[in-house]
Amino acid sequence: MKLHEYISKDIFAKYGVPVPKGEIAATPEEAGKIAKKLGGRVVVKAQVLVGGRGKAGGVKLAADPQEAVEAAKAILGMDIKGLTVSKVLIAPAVEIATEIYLGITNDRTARQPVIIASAAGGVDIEEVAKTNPEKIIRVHVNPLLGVQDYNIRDLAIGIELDRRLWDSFHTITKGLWEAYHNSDATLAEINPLVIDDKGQLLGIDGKMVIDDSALYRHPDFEELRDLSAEEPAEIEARQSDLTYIKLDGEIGCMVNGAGLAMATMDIIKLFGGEPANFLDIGGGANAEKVAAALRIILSDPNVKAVLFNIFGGITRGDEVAKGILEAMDTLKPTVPMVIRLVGTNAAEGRALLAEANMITAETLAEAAQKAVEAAKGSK
Amino acid sequence: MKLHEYISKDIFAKYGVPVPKGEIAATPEEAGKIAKKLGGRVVVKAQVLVGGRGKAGGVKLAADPQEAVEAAKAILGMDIKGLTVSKVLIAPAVEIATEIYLGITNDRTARQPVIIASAAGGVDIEEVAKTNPEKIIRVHVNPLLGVQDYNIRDLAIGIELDRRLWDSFHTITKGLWEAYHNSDATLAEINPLVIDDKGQLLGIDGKMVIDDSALYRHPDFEELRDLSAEEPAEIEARQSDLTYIKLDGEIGCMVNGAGLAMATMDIIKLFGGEPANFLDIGGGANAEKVAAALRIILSDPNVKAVLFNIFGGITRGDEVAKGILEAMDTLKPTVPMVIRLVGTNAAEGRALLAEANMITAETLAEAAQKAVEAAKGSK
Amino acid sequence: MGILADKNTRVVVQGITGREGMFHSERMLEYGTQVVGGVRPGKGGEWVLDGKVPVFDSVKVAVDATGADCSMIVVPQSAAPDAMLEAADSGVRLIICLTEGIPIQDMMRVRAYLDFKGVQLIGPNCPGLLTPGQTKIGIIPGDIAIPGSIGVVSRSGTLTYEVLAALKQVGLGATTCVGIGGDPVKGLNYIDVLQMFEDDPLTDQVVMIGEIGGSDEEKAAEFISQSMTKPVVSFIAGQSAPPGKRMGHAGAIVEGGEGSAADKIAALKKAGVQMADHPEQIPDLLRK
Amino acid sequence: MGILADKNTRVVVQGITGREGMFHSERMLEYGTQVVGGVRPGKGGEWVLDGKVPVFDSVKVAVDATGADCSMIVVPQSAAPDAMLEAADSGVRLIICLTEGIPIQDMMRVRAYLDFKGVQLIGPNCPGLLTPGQTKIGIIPGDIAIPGSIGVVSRSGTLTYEVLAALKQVGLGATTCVGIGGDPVKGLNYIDVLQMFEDDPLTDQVVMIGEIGGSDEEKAAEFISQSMTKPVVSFIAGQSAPPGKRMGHAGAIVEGGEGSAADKIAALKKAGVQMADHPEQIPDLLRK
Repeated sequence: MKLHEYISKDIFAKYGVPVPKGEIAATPEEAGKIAKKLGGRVVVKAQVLVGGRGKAGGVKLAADPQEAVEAAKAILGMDIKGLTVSKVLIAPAVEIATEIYLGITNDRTARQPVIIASAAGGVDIEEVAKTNPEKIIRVHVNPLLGVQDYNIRDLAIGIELDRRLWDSFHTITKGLWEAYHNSDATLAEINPLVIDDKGQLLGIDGKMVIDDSALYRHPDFEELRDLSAEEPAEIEARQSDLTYIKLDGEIGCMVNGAGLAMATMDIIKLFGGEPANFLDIGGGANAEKVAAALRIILSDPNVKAVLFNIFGGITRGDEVAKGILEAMDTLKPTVPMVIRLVGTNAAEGRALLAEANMITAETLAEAAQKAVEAAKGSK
Repeated sequence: MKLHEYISKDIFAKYGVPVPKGEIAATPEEAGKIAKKLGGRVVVKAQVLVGGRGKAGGVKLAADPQEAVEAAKAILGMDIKGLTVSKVLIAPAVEIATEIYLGITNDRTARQPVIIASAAGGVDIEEVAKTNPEKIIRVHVNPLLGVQDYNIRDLAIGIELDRRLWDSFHTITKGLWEAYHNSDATLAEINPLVIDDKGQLLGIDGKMVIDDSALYRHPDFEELRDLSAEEPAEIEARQSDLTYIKLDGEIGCMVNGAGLAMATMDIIKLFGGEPANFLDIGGGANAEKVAAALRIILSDPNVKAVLFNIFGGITRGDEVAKGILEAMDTLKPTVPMVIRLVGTNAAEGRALLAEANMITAETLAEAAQKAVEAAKGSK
Repeated sequence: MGILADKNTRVVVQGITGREGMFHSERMLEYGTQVVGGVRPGKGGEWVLDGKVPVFDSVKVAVDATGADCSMIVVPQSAAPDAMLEAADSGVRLIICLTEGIPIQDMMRVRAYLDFKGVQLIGPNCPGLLTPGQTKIGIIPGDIAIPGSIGVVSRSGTLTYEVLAALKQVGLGATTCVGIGGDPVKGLNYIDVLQMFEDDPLTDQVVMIGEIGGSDEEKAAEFISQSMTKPVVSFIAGQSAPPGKRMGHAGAIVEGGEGSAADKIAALKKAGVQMADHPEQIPDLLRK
Repeated sequence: MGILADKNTRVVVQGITGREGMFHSERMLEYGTQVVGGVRPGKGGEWVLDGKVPVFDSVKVAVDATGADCSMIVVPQSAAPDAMLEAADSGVRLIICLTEGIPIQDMMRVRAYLDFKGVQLIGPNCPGLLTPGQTKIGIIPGDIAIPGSIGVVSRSGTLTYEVLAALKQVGLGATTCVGIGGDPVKGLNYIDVLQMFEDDPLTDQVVMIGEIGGSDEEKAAEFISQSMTKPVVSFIAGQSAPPGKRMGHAGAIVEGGEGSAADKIAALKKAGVQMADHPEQIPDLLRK
């Protein structure tokens, strides 16, 4: 789960990272008031959970409160990569001398957290990683030890940071580590961490991504979730504990298991169709969950046929069949439905479905072919 | 550094261990007021940093405030194993059904913290350890992991604790662990941890010992130090960063290094003398420290002779000689002094001391013999 | 005899009294797996599954009483890290953790500790393993595979069943099927299992099933080209998936590439691996 | 050539710019020890000791630049745990930590990590080691010992010097003298060093110096009786000491006995060790 810039920076500040004291506004008037309170030049920044807002015009400098109102007016409501801006952050403008990158993430290969720093921070950091990899310093942290002072010194040495800033860099990196660790983040990033015109380190932009699997112990984050950044169907799916991603095709898919769901999409494409979605009902799905899944699939008007591919393991064929029958009773779908049911309690499931008007298939290839044909027929 | 019962229990309570809510009194009147406030039967307990106070009469039950005043009167000022009682703890009396032992200490052999529990808690726990070792359950904690839930379950299973108390035991053990870990304790102990007449777990007596080496990061503990429990000379020694233990003999010793100090005491005894003290001036001792050490040794009226045994390594012979000369200038000692100076800068040191009226020796055996003779001569 | 486990493997099930624990333990008993005990703190002394399996309060007690050498974990998400650490300290040599949704920072700590103790882990969030005709530890349906000479390793769940069933359809069987799970930090990885199959005299060919994301398949490709003599057939799921969600700059810097199906397929082909277009094609690509 | 270190051992000194760091590094250089670098964060690039020794900002940088394989630590108490962990990650194989006063809980964590990394530690709170005629790493005065065939291991500081000087007095020399330090949790213990002396072809006899407290000497006695063929002579300091301060019940339960001199002497005698009444008697007890 991604956190907005202003929330991430609030968390960083709580752990001792110096950040410019900004406030959030949802209207141009609020933006003007905040700018007045802050005094001096401010920066007005769109709060959207997507990168590249600067290039999209979502960040503007304002010399006075009136300009801040204008800037907020321009940015609020703006569409950035499909997301509508509903909030802006107003913060004092900072004179930037140097831009540093500082981030912590999980290195799955090393199975350790890794802290990454670069003296060439800023928006082009990924480009730097490709063209000048030696400018990217990585320091791994043993997960049983947590960050140690020498880890932080290794970073400061690596980016050749001015020694007068080592103490401040230590405080910031330690704070960022605590934010990362205590929040169960998969990413905690300050970019840029600037040296301002007074020679002080200051975190200008911040980003955090929280491990979805850890949200059960961070109910406070769940409340902060920005639903505007998600498809309504995806939100509904998450509430039913389903994984759903909307795509552009015409064949709706309901599969148990992410790998099999992707393989099902692949084979639909192989036989000339286009999947309308990725949908994993997970392991041990019951009738209720299956009904919710079908409702979500059918809410997509592009769907011309639905393919069920259920290989029973934890999931039981009879439970899935019951869910399909229930959902069909309520939804009365008009599109053709192709079903392939194998594995645990598949026979019982097939028996239940015998009365329903569904196309059945034995193999995955057969199921995909029939779904593609059915979708063409129902156009 | 040992902490008093009431301080230990305050710390435990901070970490969620249920303890009877008691208060501390320095006079019988205060004790009466507290007993009145608590209501009902109370227990009046001497706060001394030594075991066996119960058997010494330092713990009394009182049925009402008047009895509490009497009990406090009897206990305050009492001498328990050489320590004078200056404070009593007044706490509600608890009906005890079962006594459990629960303690955490450092197992130096395993190089891990170990949690110890026994269903046969109470004052005779050490006896239990000898006669019924199977009743003592030990669970080691990996120092890189910290205590885990299964560690605590292993303890509860081991002492066959009523399952209804597992949750409460978990909270208490976790709290005790945090007290131990966050305070840099070498011992955190609840004995007894009782099951009261309502079937609840309650920590009746508590003890903590803090790692002296870690006090630098716990200035709050340093303020709590009970100087009444220590010899004034030992306090002075600690303030000068010296290790001094008063003994009953007549030959004062000043040695660098604990092992050599003990070996020096041993050889004094071997040649028929008795050491008056253990004193380690540590490594790299300077003149000032040496002067403080000599002042402490000479403050003991039993001292009939002083033996200096300095083997220079970090400690430099010339620095030691300077300190001795300075101290002799101020103190004008009347007892004979035997000095053996070898190792780093020993020649320079010997040159400095040549004018002072001191008996010199080459070997340790020679030094000890001369000190024993000198002490006999000066009686 | 398969790699990792055979009919002599003695299994305790942590979380046996839960709904899934009971369901799958019963399937395992039916299959012939030696489920010698279950663990549920606070329920030690009870017997479950028609009185066939004793329940213990801790893994240590269970191992002492039953001589188990393997633990299967089906406890809830929040209890799983503790359960793995407990198993690691109990004396079992192999842990199979089915639980999904374990936070990655927890898993990094657990894995570091398990490495320290020298205990093997399969999973978490995995279907477990199946040694056809001998033992199944996990949730892979037993009737979809027959004994044979093919080693199967996969980080997908039901997709693996698909492949096993397709093999059985044409009379092909497996030595062992290992579902390593798809979590970013886990126990055994492709390379570990590929090495075991390479060393196993009964395994003639290997099927490796992968999916998009991460770079495990690329690393496996490198390993195959350098260290494997046995033929490998593979399928990568997710060729039709849109570019995945990104994890900010640091993720891209650390992972390097995007973990796309195209990259993985190219790497495996270069390593001499035969690639299937869809799972049911796999039997055709195996040398008969 | 001694155990653990010889004239080819390349040493970096962590904390070289401090008072003690400078003093002892200079003594070590005089003795012939290869002090190839020093570490002091923030002072990298400087040169110390008459321009003979370069200073680096980190151990890793120092090791990369100098090829050091050993680090000696003389940093303040509060910086020492970090310094040991840093050294363990830098690639040196041996760490000698002189710093005293390190909290025991810190040391338990550090030692667990060092074991995990497979790095050897001597100390903390120790005088270090001396391989007479070849190298000294630590604070043992170089001129009090000569090369010979006796291995010396001790957990005391100056008492060790006493013994070395007594040996030299009668013309006896040492292969290596290891001061393991007296802290409750440390790196190498008696048994580790005794095993090295047993395995060392140049060591004929061993002197072990102990003191009251703990049970390390008792464990060493057991090891000697079971695993050592070379003669051992020992002295235990503290026979005249009053019973030590107690650590509450838990300490007594864990440690068992009191660690008295009498217990230790009895255990060592039973193991066939020759016991000296005082340090200067040791030379008489060695086989000439």
